[in-house]
Amino acid sequence: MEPVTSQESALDGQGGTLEVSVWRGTSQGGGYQRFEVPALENQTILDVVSWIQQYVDATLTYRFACRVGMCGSCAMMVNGQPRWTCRTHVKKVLKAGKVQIGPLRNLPVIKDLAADMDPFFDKWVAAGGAHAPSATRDDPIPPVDPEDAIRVEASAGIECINCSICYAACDTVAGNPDYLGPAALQRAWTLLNDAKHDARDQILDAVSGAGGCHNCHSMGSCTTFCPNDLDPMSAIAGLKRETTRAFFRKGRR
Amino acid sequence: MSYARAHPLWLAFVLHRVSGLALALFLPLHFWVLSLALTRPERLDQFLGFTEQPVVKLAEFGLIFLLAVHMFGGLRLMAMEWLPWSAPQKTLAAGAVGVAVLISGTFFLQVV
Amino acid sequence: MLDLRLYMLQRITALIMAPLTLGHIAVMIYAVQGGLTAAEILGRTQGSAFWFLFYGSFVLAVSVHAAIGLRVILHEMAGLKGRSLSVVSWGIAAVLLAMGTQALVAVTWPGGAS
Amino acid sequence: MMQIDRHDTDILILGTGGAGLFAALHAQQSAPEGTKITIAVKGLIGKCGCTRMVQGGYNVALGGGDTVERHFMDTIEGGKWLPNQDMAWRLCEQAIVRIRELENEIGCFFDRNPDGTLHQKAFAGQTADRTVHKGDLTGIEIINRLMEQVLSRPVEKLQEHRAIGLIPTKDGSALAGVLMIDMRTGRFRFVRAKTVLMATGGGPTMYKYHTPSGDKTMDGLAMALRVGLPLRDMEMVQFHPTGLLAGEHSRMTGTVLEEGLRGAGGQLLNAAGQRFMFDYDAKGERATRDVVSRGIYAEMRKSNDPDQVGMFISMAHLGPENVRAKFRGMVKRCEDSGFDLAGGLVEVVPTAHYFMGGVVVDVDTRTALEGLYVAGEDAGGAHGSNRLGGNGVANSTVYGGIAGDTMGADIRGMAALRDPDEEVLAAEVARATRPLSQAPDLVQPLRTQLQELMWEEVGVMRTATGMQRGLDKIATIRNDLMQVGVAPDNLAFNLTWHDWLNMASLCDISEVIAKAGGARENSRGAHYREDFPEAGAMEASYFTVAQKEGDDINVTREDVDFSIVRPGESILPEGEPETLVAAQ
Ligand SMILES: Cc1cc2nc3c(=O)[nH]c(=O)nc-3n(C[C@H](O)[C@H](O)[C@H](O)COP(=O)(O)OP(=O)(O)OC[C@H]3O[C@@H](n4cnc5c(N)ncnc54)[C@H](O)[C@@H]3O)c2cc1C
Ligand code: HEM
Ligand code: SF4
Ligand code: F3S
Ligand code: FES
Repeated sequence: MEPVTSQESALDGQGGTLEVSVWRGTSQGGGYQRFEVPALENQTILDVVSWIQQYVDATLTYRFACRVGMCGSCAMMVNGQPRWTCRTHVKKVLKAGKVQIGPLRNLPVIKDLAADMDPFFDKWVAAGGAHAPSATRDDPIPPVDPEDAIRVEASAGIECINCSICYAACDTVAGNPDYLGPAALQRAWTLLNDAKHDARDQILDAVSGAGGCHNCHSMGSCTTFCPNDLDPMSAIAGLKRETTRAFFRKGRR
Repeated sequence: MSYARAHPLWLAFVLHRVSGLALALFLPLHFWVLSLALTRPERLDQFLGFTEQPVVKLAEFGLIFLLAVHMFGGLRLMAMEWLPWSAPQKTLAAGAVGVAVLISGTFFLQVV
Repeated sequence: MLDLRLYMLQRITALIMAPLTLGHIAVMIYAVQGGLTAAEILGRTQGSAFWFLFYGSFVLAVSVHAAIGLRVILHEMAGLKGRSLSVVSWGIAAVLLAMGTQALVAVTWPGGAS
Repeated sequence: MMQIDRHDTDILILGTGGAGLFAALHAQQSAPEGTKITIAVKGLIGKCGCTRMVQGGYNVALGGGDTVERHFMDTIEGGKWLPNQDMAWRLCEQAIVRIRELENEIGCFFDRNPDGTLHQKAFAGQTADRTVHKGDLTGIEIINRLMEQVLSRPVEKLQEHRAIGLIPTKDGSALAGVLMIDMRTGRFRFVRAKTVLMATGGGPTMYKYHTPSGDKTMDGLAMALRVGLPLRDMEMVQFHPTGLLAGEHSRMTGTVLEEGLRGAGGQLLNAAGQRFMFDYDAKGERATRDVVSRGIYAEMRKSNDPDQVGMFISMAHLGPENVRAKFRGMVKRCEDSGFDLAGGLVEVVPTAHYFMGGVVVDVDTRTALEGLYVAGEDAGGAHGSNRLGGNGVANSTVYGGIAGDTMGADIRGMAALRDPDEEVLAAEVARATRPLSQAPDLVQPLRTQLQELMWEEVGVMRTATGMQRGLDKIATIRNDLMQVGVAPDNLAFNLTWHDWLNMASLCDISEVIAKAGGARENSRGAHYREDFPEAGAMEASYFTVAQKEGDDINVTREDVDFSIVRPGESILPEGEPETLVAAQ
């Protein structure tokens, strides 16, 4: 990533407008439509999309909430790459004054740039991604050594904002609709390493089925594109390692 | 769109898949040729003679090269999956294997 | 469509094949360098229990390994799934095993062609 | 007229912030077997709202010298004696249970000390290290874990369903259900429920600079106002001193640069490159939010260069590498939008952050309307005139849980669903469809005008004349909005229609803010009157209550009930130190 260190105009020599193609359509199909958008300083892709909806085409649909990379609801394909649009500066992606924006890959489209994220979250749950308590609100909070190797491993993926960018980047997901995908598996890995989690054996089962971690080809696109610099690929490798270990412990089942 | 994913790990995956696929297509052929030794020895000799031709020879060696690529790729993959190395270590290992493949490959091609 | 069992099978067969492949390549280099002819090679392998086991395990392993590998590719790139995927995968394994066995016999059975 | 889908449930929850999600979990635990629970939310479950955006953390007294009493006293004094004391007490007391629930049952990872205990730090205005956190992304951790729990339970999920009207029964004695728009299809859906929790999270996004997420537009309070409920403390808008200034067209503008930057020694500079905060307060940049906000605002006024809007935050003197390491997330966020926080200057402005005002509720979240409960930022009372950093998410999770428990218990005594007043239902549909029969026009310029005027006239510093001007302008803008149309041919996921509805809610509540601001003739906490700069006698503290009567908004004053502690007194034991926080 090239650091952006100054505030100079994003668009020197672009003649003041951006040529933006935006995907329009529904689950029934659609195509790209071109818009001219005034080029401004400090402009993000989300700003570009918002401007089109607010000033040119009132029916353009997209999704955002937090505006600062915390909620993970604004991800789209920008020039073919999955990105969080609220934190993607136009300058970073502009190619000869042009940019192409489409709905997130590997998920059904609802309308225009808004994808249906349900399959992503269904898989999050299917991977065993919800904490199972080993204590109650009446018990004291257990001490946890922050330097403990297992806690460090668990913490590595904790800051996932479930933006689905890794899911969109992964070609295995594209080819294998049952594959749980990087984010859900990373969550499973975190829970497997969470000393407080009470259903650790179930996790190994949940990630060993037909859509499980063993489908991952270590393509690493998840890790390459994660906007939060998380590393789902290594988390998935961890799951493969633990399931392999369990396989030899238990013998063939 | 493919440039979007053109990063080293993805390319390694593609290489592994292409080599695996090519091997899987080539292997039955190889088996068939060998089995000629049993059924029609003279055809085998013919064939082996045929393989002396440079083009065919190159193809054969290409396939052996593929086998090496696929094998090292597979070993790299299993190392990534099972050995709890840090990311830089894995990159190093993959790099080292890549270099090894290259050297052994060229060496091999030189010998024959 | 890989579950833990297929995954393990594919990795185990890969691990079996790795030394075998290296061995095979080494033999070939040695043979080519030594200027051995096909007949000379066959003369050494035919009737040898060692080479029978060597190539036999390779044939077994590769049939399983390649069938699983192609199964994944067929699912991801050709959209095959369910029964048809299983049938095709088993078919591939069977064909490879059959052809491999034939070659194995030719190369290592005593009294094969020389 | 548009067709309305009818739908029934037992317990309906609006919103999936800390309050909504906790209510769903607790309702499931406390309601009788077979109770149907439905969650309806304007965005995606757990991905919208402000709880997710919580950075600093969660206030809870967990010993080490800190006590519920101390937390309570800080809350009352921070709120300048205006909080409802019973609510504040319950907040402080239950926060302890809730944090254990979050750690033990929900599975949150909060940061630890080397000895394994929870790490706690102090926000400005606290007398103990009290704030539990997960780095500076505490909200993501809390909401992700809650979201998983709710997603994996058999709760009915109506995502991208926007509530637009609370529909009472014919006699007006109780709530029958909620009218919403299924945003994805653009169709109306009326959901009947025995109990409804409103947890739509307020959100002062009618200001030119604001921090809350884009889905929050005061819909809940506007609905409560229309159904005739009393709203309290409506003049109390908290400004965060350091919002990013990235230009009017950018959604990044107004988003928070975290408090910790100033805590760590960050300096505020004016255009001439000089520090100015010591002109306003002896604590300089480390003074409380309201003080620093006013300092920046006053300094902005002095500047007469139209191209120079905000002030600057500077960190470079602490060493760019050091800053980069310590505030990695913030530095990266600024970098993504084109600013160099570690080594350069970043332009900042005060930004509307939190809304202390809200619906009048009792300590069990019940409202004056049977069947309606309110929790979280939509409910008024717990914070008085100022919310302490870290009390916001404690409030929403504590009271969300209480709401779930209360609804689960109350529902046992409610035999049947209630039938709606069809006239109100039709009126609400007519209100929402109004723009669809008018000539299409742009909504955004009106939003810009509203935000500009609220910032100028009803913002960080207020006067009677300014607020009156503000009221006039709000009326004009509302009239203009009523003339603006939205093309009706494609209502599926039509954001512009929702922008129009957002504007309607914002106009309604802006008016209440300005009126309540006029009714408070002193300066307390977040509310600062240049024409009444004194705080007034604490013993004579009153809070404002706004209610709609006919087409008018009436604002009255009610005396604060000092049910636990009186001004000048303390419930801390004799001889307790003033503060437990080591001086910086
Ligand atoms: C940037 C930022 C940082 C903060 N940091 C802290 C902090 O460090 N510590 C702290 O204690 N507090 C902090 N707060 C305040 C805290 O976030 C809030 O006090 C608290 O989270 C509010 O919770 P809630 O559940 O009431 O509302 P929210 O979490 O905002 O949730 C509201 C929900 O209602 C939904 N909704 C809105 N309108 C409708 C409608 N019409 N129909 C259906 N659903 C609707 C929304 O989509 C959302 O799901 C911060 C706030 C912000 C903005
Ligand atoms: C010699 C040692 C070998 C090793 C170590 C090895 C290793 C591997 C591994 C680890 C995989 C899994 C790849 C993934 O999941 O992404 C794989 C896939 C595959 N292998 Fe091998 N293999 C070997 C030999 C062979 C041979 C001889 C063939 C051909 C007959 C073959 C054909 C395949 C195929 C078709 C795949 C599927 C590729 C894919 O999924 O992309 N392999 N191999
Ligand atoms: S791992 Fe990264 S890319 Fe994937 S969902 Fe989480 S934050 Fe997004
Ligand atoms: S991109 Fe996909 S294949 Fe594995 S390493 Fe990441 S999940
Ligand atoms: S809008 Fe929340 S991550 Fe972009």
